Amino acid sequence: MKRFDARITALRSVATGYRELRYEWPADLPPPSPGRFFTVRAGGRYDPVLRRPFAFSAWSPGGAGEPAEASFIFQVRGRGTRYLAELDTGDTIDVLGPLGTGFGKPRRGSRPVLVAGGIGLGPMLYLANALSIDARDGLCEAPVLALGFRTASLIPDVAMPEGTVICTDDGSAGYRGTVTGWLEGYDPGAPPYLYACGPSAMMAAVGAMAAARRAPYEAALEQWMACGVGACAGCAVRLRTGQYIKACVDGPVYDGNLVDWGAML
Amino acid sequence: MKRFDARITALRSVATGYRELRYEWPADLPPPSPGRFFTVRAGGRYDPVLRRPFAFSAWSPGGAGEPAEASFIFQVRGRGTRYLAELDTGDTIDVLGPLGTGFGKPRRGSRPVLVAGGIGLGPMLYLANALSIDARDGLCEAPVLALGFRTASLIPDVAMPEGTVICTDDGSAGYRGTVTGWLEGYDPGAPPYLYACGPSAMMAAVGAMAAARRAPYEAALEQWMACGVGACAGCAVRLRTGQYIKACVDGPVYDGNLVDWGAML
Amino acid sequence: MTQTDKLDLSVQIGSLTLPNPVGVASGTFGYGEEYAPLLDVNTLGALYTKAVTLEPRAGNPAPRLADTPAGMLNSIGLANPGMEAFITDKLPFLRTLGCPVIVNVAGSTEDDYALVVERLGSEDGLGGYEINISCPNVAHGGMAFGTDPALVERLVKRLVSIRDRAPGAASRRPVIVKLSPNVTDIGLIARAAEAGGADALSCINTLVGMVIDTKRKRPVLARGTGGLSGPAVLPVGVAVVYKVSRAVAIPVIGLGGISCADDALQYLLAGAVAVQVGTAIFSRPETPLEVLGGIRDFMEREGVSEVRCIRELL
Amino acid sequence: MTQTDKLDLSVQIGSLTLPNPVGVASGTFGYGEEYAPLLDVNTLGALYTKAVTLEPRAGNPAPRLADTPAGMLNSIGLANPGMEAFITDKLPFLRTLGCPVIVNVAGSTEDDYALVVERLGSEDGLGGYEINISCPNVAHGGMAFGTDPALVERLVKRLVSIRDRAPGAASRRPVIVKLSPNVTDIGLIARAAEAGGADALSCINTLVGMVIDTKRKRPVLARGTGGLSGPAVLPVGVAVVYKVSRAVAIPVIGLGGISCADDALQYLLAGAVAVQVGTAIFSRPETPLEVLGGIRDFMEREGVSEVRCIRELL
Ligand SMILES: Cc1cc2nc3c(=O)[nH]c(=O)nc-3n(C[C@H](O)[C@H](O)[C@H](O)COP(=O)(O)OP(=O)(O)OC[C@H]3O[C@@H](n4cnc5c(N)ncnc54)[C@H](O)[C@@H]3O)c2cc1C
Ligand SMILES: Cc1cc2nc3c(=O)[nH]c(=O)nc-3n(C[C@H](O)[C@H](O)[C@H](O)COP(=O)(O)OP(=O)(O)OC[C@H]3O[C@@H](n4cnc5c(N)ncnc54)[C@H](O)[C@@H]3O)c2cc1C
Ligand SMILES: Cc1cc2nc3c(=O)[nH]c(=O)nc-3n(C[C@H](O)[C@H](O)[C@H](O)COP(=O)(O)O)c2cc1C
Ligand SMILES: Cc1cc2nc3c(=O)[nH]c(=O)nc-3n(C[C@H](O)[C@H](O)[C@H](O)COP(=O)(O)O)c2cc1C
Ligand code: FES
Ligand code: FES
Repeated sequence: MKRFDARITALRSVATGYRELRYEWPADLPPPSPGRFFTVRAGGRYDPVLRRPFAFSAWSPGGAGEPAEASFIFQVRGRGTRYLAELDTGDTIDVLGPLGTGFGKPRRGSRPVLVAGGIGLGPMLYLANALSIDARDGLCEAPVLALGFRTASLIPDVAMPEGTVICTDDGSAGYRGTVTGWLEGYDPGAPPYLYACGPSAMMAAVGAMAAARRAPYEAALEQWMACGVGACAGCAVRLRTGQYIKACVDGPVYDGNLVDWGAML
Repeated sequence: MKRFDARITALRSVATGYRELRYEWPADLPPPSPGRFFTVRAGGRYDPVLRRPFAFSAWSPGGAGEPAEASFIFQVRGRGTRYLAELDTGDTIDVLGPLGTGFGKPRRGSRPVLVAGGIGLGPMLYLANALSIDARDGLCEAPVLALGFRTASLIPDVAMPEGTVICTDDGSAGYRGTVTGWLEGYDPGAPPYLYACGPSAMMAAVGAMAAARRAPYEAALEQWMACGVGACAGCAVRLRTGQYIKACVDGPVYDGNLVDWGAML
Repeated sequence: MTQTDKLDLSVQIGSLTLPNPVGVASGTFGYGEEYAPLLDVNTLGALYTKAVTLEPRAGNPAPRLADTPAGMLNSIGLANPGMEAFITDKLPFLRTLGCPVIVNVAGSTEDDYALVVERLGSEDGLGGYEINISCPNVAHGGMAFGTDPALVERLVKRLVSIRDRAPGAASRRPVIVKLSPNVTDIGLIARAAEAGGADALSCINTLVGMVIDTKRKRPVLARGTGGLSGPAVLPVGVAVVYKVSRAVAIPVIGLGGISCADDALQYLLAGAVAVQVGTAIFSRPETPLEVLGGIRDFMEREGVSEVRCIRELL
Repeated sequence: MTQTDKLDLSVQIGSLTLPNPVGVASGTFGYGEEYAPLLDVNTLGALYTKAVTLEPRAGNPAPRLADTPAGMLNSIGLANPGMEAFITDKLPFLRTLGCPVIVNVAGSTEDDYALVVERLGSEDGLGGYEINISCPNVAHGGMAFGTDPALVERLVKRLVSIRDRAPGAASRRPVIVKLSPNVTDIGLIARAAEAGGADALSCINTLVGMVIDTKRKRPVLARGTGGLSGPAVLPVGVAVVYKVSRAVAIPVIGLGGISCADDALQYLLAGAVAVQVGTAIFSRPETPLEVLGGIRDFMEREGVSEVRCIRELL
């Protein structure tokens, strides 16, 4: 973990309202694993005060004189992300990371089923790519990545791993319906190991299915954060046990079967 | 008076820490006279809250399809001016103006003596250029513009009217000493009509001389402003009479012989 | 979906109907003339004048303004031409306006307030009084009145009874009491004003603040402290309005830090019936009209046809 | 010009000497371990821990954070592992630090506070207590204590006498009382704490604020209101310190909105002997060290060789 000023190496639009930003990764930091995140100062000296958290969507080692690069995909929502969207290649961003606890490995022989919607795209892409390698190495079955969109024009222009399932609410591409609708009818052919990141309603629906099928479920949650390092207790998430744990260090990935989805909605 | 978004047509460094910025002037506004000013939003949505005031340093009518242009010269001081200094040609600035009451005309037959230091440069240049035309038309004697600098490297790279006197504290260019020191020994050869804009100490010294010589004295003052249009009473300046008048509408140019220089320092 | 032309934007403050909920705050809009070239004053929901006192006041020494993070300090000190000059020099223009004009009244003693309300009672062209018991920038009166419930109730009672005795329509002008956030329990003060007969409350006036110039090693403001306003105080104002609108039955007018429609909607959801835009006018004079436009959009989007029903959405 | 190595940055708080005036504020720096990878905790003037209460507290429901203009709201609700877990799990690390550690103590009743101070009196490795009578985010205790002078005096007197009876050096640990700005006259509360025997005061805790999510039409914070901190409150804190440091003879520690050396210098000029950096650490963890560097630069520039003399420049 480190705070550093990172040079932006690429910033491009990948879909309506979505950008991919790549920046130089310091040589003395280890690569971030899928599900981990960083925070960035997204504005001037004062405003906003809170750093904005984003999950990694890719990491490349560089080499041959080229620096390593980290990437993330973000949706332009409010002033912080608007600020980021207006930066240029060569500008610097103030990064604090890598933070948090990422995704765990699926059980041997199980089928990783990755479900993403909206801003969950980035971390799920990163995880799907990592698990494809694990599958090649025989550590799990080939992962399936299911992505949900309102309509075809929102499908991002990014490389997707083989076997990605696209769902659109209006049927303009791929499966017609929600990604959870698709999941309902899907036969994984092996014990499923569920991963999800996206809107709370989607996460909760996947949670219900996981509970019904008694499947392991790792859920990456979005929660307001202040420090990002476990110092402020601002990002607390309530578990079914009534206990609060910190999204920034214990998360952002949780055992979805322990999350109190009712309290999240 | 109008609030408008103006396109920047030129922004360049004219001396260490000084910039000249030119922007498009709306066709439906009259040209601003010397000594008048405008305010600009110098930052994001919130911060700073107060618009920054600047005096015009030039105005050109444009024509042949070219828009009219207004100019100002500013010193980079704090966050507002730093923000302005980082803009580019083609960016827009949010301008409110023209505001305030500018300089009066010198008495017929008198010699306009213009004294400027620091950020007083812009309005005095503009006034000197205007009075040179008046002098050609026989309305007054040829104006003398005296500019004071700490050292030669601070002399701005701008066109100066004929007869401009340069003073440097260290003697690295022109007269060695302060502009008020120069003024002390200067024989105008006609009844002087004094104008000044710059640091308070300089303005007060010129005030003392004006009083001693019973010369008319128009002084342009710097005063914090909020509304710029006379609505808030935030910019009040205390006259010798004990009365407060508003720098933004009654000023920023005052009868220097009425200003309570003691209260200004 | 609701049609724009069907929206009911009117707001009731005692017997006064405001055409829409967006007014301009006292002290930030002078007496209306100054900003008239920059926005159509007639389209405002209400114009709250700079404070009027019995005697003319020069105000505090300069500097009177300072910048703060997302805010500003002022120590104007109720500079104003005094009641009589207000009537002769300012009121004629104000009478020509199409929007309700509410006079902000201040004083050093109870009698000061009483004499101003009494005298203005015989002038027409005014929509109501906003009693400023919350100015942090004067040595006597001002905020001192606003921190003691017993004083507040007594003062308001007296002003209400003077208002009641005024001739004609002036006897029905609402008395709005403007509260200071610089108190331990604003609910107490609010209830005191209500008990005194206030028709409405305005919350909030400025917070006490100071900026020190570390180069000159002295406070930026000649008077030391000043009143903090602007976006920085928005969450303070919203919390106060949420609390006060639940403590009293009379309408609450919300202000403090409003710079866009979303800010105003926070106040309306918190329980305000109307809002005022102050400091933001300095940054961007068109703010009040933009705020009003954004409130309309919200009402259409949410299918709320009466602005007074916005608070029920929370 | 003064030489950096000749600068005396030390600050006296009762019997405790802080190596320099820049501490980190309670609640923004956990118990020290969390930020240790990001800045050298040993170089801090003091570390004020997150509040410690008698029993463990889970804190308030989420969301607990909201963004505001140049500030933020929190409603953590004193979430902490409780006194015993603090001693077993947090104190060992804190004891390894080269900087004084001041425990922020909170409670719902006077007994709560008393039991914590009593128990901690038998533990070494602590520099002092900061008594939090000003948290706006809990239903009982917290701010309620901080608004009544008689309660404040009684509570402080009791804690001071418990401290006095502690074994060894613990009997000389300073009792610092942390005040709330959410009061009508903070001078009264400050004098009550002084009368109770406080060794120093910390000003300010957060202001009460609220943000409403206009899309979801409910407050952003689950608990409704929260505590406002960050640059937005800087001028409020400076005004409070200016006032309080003139109302009492004991040292005042200034905080609220400090994000750079200039902000800290405003507090020191206003009369504070030391400062704390809070929210700004979230934006930029190195802020405390940058602030300290800037204070050194100022002292050299101004030819002030002792940090405690900065206030005399005003
Ligand atoms: C661990 C984690 C990983 C994330 N990864 C991604 C990602 O890969 N791509 C992506 O587009 N978004 C991601 N987000 C969400 C992203 O942080 C917000 O969209 C962003 O902060 C919005 O900022 P804004 O200023 O543009 O919007 P605002 O209008 O200020 O806020 C919009 C919404 O964003 C959320 N938000 C804002 N600030 C924070 C904060 N400090 N902490 C938590 N939530 C906040 C809130 O829900 C808020 O209502 C992630 C969030 C978390 C907690
Ligand atoms: C009528 C008038 C004309 C001016 N003309 C020029 C000019 O032609 N060129 C030029 O360089 N400067 C001019 N100034 C000064 C200019 O406004 C300040 O230098 C500028 O506002 C500094 O802003 P900042 O944010 O960079 O600095 P900050 O660090 O925020 O402020 C630095 C200093 O600038 C002054 N200042 C800042 N904001 C205001 C404000 N709203 N009103 C008045 N003073 C303020 C204060 O004295 C402050 O201490 C003029 C000022 C006035 C009142
Ligand atoms: C320059 C200035 C002058 C003010 N004068 C008055 C006044 O005369 N009477 C009054 O009741 N409030 C006065 N106020 C307070 C405002 O009306 C308002 O309550 C406060 O500024 C908070 O709103 P804002 O953040 O939108 O400005 C003044 C505020 C400013 C900034
Ligand atoms: C997330 C958070 C948690 C806090 N927790 C405490 C606390 O436990 N005890 C306390 O006395 N103050 C607490 N505070 C208040 C700060 O210590 C400080 O008084 C306040 O934030 C103002 O300073 P700042 O603007 O520099 O943050 C907390 C503040 C924040 C932002
Ligand atoms: S964000 Fe501070 S503890 Fe998680
Ligand atoms: S700046 Fe408002 S009256 Fe001059």
